[in-house]
Amino acid sequence: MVKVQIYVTLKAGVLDPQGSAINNALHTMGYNEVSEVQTGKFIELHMEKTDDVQEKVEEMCHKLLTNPVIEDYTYNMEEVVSS
Amino acid sequence: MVKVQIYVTLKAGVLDPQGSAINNALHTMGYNEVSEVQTGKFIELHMEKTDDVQEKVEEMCHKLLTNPVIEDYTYNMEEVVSS
Amino acid sequence: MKFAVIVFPGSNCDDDMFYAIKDGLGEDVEKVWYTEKSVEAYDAILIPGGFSYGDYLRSGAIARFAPVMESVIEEAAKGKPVLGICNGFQVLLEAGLLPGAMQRNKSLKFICRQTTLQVKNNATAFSEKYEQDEEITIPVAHGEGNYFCDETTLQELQDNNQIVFTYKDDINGSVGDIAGIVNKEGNVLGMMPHPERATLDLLGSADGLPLFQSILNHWRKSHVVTT
Amino acid sequence: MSLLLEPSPEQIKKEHIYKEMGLKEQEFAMVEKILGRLPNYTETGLFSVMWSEHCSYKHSKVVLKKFPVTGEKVLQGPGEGAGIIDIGDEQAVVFKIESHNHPSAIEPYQGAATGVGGILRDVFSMGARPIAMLNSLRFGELENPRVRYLLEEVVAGIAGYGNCVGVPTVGGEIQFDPCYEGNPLVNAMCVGLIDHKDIQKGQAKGVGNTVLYVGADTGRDGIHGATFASEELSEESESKRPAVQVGDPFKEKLLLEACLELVKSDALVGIQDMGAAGLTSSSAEMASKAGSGIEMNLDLVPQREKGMTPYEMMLSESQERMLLVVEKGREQEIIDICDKWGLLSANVGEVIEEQVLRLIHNGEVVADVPVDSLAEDAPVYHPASSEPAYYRENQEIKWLPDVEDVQETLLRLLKQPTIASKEWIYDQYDYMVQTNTVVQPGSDAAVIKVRDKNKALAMTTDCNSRYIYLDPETGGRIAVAEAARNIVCSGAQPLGITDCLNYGSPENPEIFWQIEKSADGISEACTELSTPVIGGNVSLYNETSQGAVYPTPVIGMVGLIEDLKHITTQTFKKAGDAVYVIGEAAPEFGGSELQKMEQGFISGRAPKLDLNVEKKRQQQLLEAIKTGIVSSAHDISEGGLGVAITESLIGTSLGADVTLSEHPVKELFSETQSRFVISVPADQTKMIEDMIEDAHFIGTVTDNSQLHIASATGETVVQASLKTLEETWKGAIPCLVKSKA
Ligand SMILES: Nc1ncnc2c1ncn2[C@@H]1O[C@H](COP(=O)(O)OP(=O)(O)O)[C@@H](O)[C@H]1O
Ligand SMILES: [Mg+2]
Repeated sequence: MVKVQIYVTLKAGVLDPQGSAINNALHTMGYNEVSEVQTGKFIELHMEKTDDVQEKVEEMCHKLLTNPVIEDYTYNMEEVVSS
Repeated sequence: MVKVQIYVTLKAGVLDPQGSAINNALHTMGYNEVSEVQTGKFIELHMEKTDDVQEKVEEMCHKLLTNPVIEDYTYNMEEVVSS
Repeated sequence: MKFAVIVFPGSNCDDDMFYAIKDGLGEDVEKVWYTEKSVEAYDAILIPGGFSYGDYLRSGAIARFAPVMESVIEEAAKGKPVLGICNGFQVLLEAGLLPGAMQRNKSLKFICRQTTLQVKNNATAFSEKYEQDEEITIPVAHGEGNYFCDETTLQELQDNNQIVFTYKDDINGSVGDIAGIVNKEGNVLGMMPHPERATLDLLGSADGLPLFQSILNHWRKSHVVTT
Repeated sequence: MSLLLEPSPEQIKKEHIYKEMGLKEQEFAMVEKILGRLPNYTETGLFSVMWSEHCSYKHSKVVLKKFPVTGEKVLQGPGEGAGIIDIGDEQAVVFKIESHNHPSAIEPYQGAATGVGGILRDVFSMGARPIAMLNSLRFGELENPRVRYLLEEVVAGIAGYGNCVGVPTVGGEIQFDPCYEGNPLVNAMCVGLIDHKDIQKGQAKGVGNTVLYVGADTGRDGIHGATFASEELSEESESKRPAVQVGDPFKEKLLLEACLELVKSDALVGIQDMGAAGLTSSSAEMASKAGSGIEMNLDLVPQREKGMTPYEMMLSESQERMLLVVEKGREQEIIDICDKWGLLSANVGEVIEEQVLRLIHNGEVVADVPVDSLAEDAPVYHPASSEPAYYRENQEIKWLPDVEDVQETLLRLLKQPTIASKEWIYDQYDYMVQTNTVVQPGSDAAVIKVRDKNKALAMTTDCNSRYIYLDPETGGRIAVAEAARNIVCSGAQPLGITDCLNYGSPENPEIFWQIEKSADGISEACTELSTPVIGGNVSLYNETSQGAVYPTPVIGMVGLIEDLKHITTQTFKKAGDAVYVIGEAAPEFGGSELQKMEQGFISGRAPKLDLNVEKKRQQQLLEAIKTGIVSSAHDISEGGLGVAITESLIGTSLGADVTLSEHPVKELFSETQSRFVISVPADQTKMIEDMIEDAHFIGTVTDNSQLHIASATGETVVQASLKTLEETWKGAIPCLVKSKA
C-alpha cells in the first residue's frame, strides 16, 4: 500500500479570494506579520502498490482531483505497511 | 521570512462527505485500487521571522484557521530568502 | 421590544430578518453594523443568514472575530435572547456560544426548499408559541448545514433538552437530524432553517412567525413592570 | 521593462501582430487612418478589443436596428448597462440578459459564476437593486460525461455566486441537444428595481471631474476575453485561453451595497461597470457618451500582480470593478462610502475636454486615441445572407408520429430532460432570499412581489431553438409569444423583453440568414404584443468543428401584476374545477419533443403562429384572470397538452378526468402554438366561455390523484396515478446526472 498526499493550489495569477479574506482576517486580529496567504486543497488517499502507481496518480489528478484550467498540484507518496 | 504550510484535516470520527464522494467517483472511473480518501485544506502563508513565530502559528491555527471541534492540523516552516 | 439585527460584510438575510420583525412581528428593530462596540441597548440580538466574509475558510469563522461579537457574547452571558439563523447559527458555533460544528451538506450541494420541522422542545423562549412535537413548514437554504457533534455532546444536548427543532427527513446529514439547538441556559438559539422567510402565507408559509412571537411573549413576561 | 519586449508599431504592421489580437487587415488600416500614424502595441490592443464583435456588434448592428425599442413606459432602451421600464409609483424595473458561453465552455464553474457577476453589475450600476436572477442554459445530451460535468459545474457556479450575493435565482430554462455539446450556452439575466430619481447613466461629464476606480484590483485575468468570446472554439482554445477570471461574490456583494449607497450622492456624476474589455470599454464608452475625453494614469490603477503593462491593465477582465466619475473636490464623500464597505478606491484620472482616451504610464503617454473611434466607429459589416438548403428541404417534410401506446408515450415524454422536472437544478439556487418570491421556480413564470406595494413582477426566459432552426422567422415569433404566454399565465401584463442572440459565425451566410430571419420574427412579435426590446446581448461564433449551435435567441421577459390577487400559477387548485383548453391542436410535430424522442433528431416544419390569434387569446385570458375566475393557467409548450395537464397536477394531491374530442395523439402531443390549459370553479364555466372565445371544456379536476384521459370514443388512453407521473417526471434528471461513468 502507498499513502498518496496531494496538494492542490491555484495557478499563479489566478485570483484567490479566500486567501485574501484570511489574510485580512489575520491582520484584523493583529497578526500583521503575515503577508501572503494562499489556500488550496489537500487530498490523501491509499492505493495498492503497483508499478504504474505514479502514472495512475497523475491520471487521477488530471481527470478528477484537480481542475487543470486553474489548479496546479504536487504530490508525494509513501509506502505504508498495512496493519 | 518564513513560509508556513498548514495542512488541515478532519478529526478521526468526523465524516468526510467530500472524501467519500471522491472515493466513489474514482471507483466508478475504474480506479478500484484506491481505498481511503480524505480531504482537507492547505494554507500557505508568509511571515516575518521572529522568535515566537512557532507560537504565533499555533495561535492562528487554534483561533482562526481551524475549528478544533472537527479539525486537526499539522504544519511545517521553511525559511525563505526574500528576493 | 427592541431587536438588533447584526450586519456583517456579506450578510444577506439582514433585510429579511429586519422586515420579519418590523412587518411580521410589528416590533422595533435596527440594523447594527459589525463595527459597533455595543449591543447593550437592545432586548434581543438576531444574527442573520448570508455569507459573512464570503464564507471563506469556514462559514462564520471570520465573522466570529468581528468587533461587535465581543458585546454579543457579553450580552448572551447576561441572559439576553440571541438568535442565529443559518449563517448566524454558524457564527454562534464558531464563537463557541453553542456546541458542535457545521459541515457541508452530505449531498455536497446547496439546498433550497421548504422543509418540515418538528418542534422537539416548546419550553424555550424561542418556541413557546408552538405545540410540543408540532410539525411546521420552514424553508432551508444552505450549503453547509450538516450539523456535527460528538456522541458525548449529543447525549448532553438530549439530556438537557437543548434540541429545539429537528428535520422530519434527513436533508443534509445532520447528527440526529438536528435543525436547531439552544444553549444550556436557553437564551441562545441557533437554527439552519429560515423562520424569517416564513412569516407570510403568500410566501408559502407563516409558520416562522410564532418563533418571533415566542421571543416577544417571553420578554413581556419578564418586563411587565417596565412596559 | 516588459514594455521593451512589446513589438514596435512597425513590427505590429509588418508581422501582422494585430491579427493575433483579432483585428482584420482592413480594420488595422482603418486604425492607421484614424490615428494618422501607426498604433503602438497598447493602442492596437484597445482597438482590437473595442472592435471585437462582443463590444462593437459589428456583424449584428444591422440586425439589432430592426427591433422595436420604444414604448410609452420605456425609460431607457438599449444603449446603457440595462434597459428600464416604468411600473408606476415612481418605480421602475431594470433588466438585461448576457451570455457567458465561451468562458463556461472552458471553466464552467467560474465561467458561469462570473457571468452572473457581470450581469448583476450591469443592473446595479444603473442604480437599481437586483431583485431576481434568471438563466437560460443549453447543453449537449446528458449521456456524455463531459456534458454532465459542464452541467454540474455551471449550475454550481450560478448558485455559488448568486446565493452568496443574496439575489434570488428564480427561474430559467434549459434544453439539451447534441448541437450544444462542444459549445454550451450560459445566459444570465438580472432584474432590478429602482426609484426613478436614482437612475444613473454611464457618462463622463464635466471637464476636470475625477475618474475613480472602485473594487477589486486588476490582475492578468481574462486578458482579451472579449476577443476570445468573438472566436470559434477550437482545440486550441484550451491552451491559448486567457488566464481564467475567478469571481469573488463576496466582493460583489460589498460593491453592490456600496454602489446603491453611492448613487444617492449627488457627488456621483457617472458610473459604469468594467465588464468585457474592462477599463478600456468603461472609460472609452463613458467619455464617448458624454462627448468628453478621459486621461488616466495607469500607475495609479490598483494592481494585483507585479510588472503589469498598460496593455495588460487596459485589457484585463478582472471581476468586481467599477469606474466612477465624481465631481471634482467631492471625492472624499465617495471614498468614505467605499471605505465603509471595505472597498479599494483609487483616483486614476480626470475628465478632459479633448475627446481622447489618453493613458500615462511611468510618466509617458502610452496611448492617445479618439474615444469615439473606439466606442462608436468600429466598422459595421453587412454580412452576406443566404437561405440554407436545409430550410427548403424541411419545409417539404411532413413527419407524423406513429404512437401505439399513448400512456407509455406520455411517460417517456415526461422523462425527456428538456421536459422533466428541473428541481435538481433550482434546488441549488437560493430562490427565496429577499423574501419576495411569491411564485417559486417550477411554474410558468416566477413572481416577485414589490415590497410595501400591492403589485408584483413576473419574469421568464424562453427560447425553443428547435423551431428556430427549422424556421427562424416563425421560431423567433414563437420565442417571444411563448415568453408572453408564461407571463400572462401568471397574471401579468407583459412589459418588454431583453434578448440574448446566440448563434454561430455571422460570416457564414447561412448563419447570418438565421440571425436576420429570427430577428424579423422577434421584431414582429414584439410589435404585435407591445413588448419593446429594451436591451440585450449578442453572442456569435458559437460553433466547434462539429458545426454551429442551433440559432438560440433567448428571450427574457418581464411583466407587471397590478394586484397581488391576480397572481396565478399552473397547478390545479380544487377538485370539481372545470378544465379548459384554449385553442385547438393541429397535427404539428416538426421540431416537437415527440419527434426528437421518436426520431432522434428534428425535421419538418415548425408549428405555425398567428400573432393576431396569440394576442387575442392572451388578452382574453389575462382579463379572465383579473376578473378572478381562473384557478390555474398553464401554457402548452414542449410535449403538448398531455405534458401540460400532467404538470398542472404535479405538486397537488388532485387528479383530472379528461375526455378528448379528436385523435388522441394529435390532441395530446402536438405542439400547436397559442394554447393554454386552465381550470376554473364549476360555477364559472359560463363566464369563462363568454370571456375566452376559444376555450373548450375538456374535463374536471378530481380528488383521486389519478390522471384519466378518455378518447372521443370513450376508450381510456391514459390511466396513471399522480405518484407514477410525478416520480417519472422528477426522477429523470437526477437519474441521468448520477449515471457517472
Ligand atoms: N440583442 C440585442 N438587442 C437589443 N439590444 C442589444 C442587444 N445586444 C446588445 N444590445 C444593447 O447594446 C448595448 C451594449 O451592449 P453590451 O455591450 O452587451 O452592454 P455592456 O456594455 O453593458 O456589456 C446595451 O445597451 C444592450 O442592451
Ligand atoms: Mg456589461
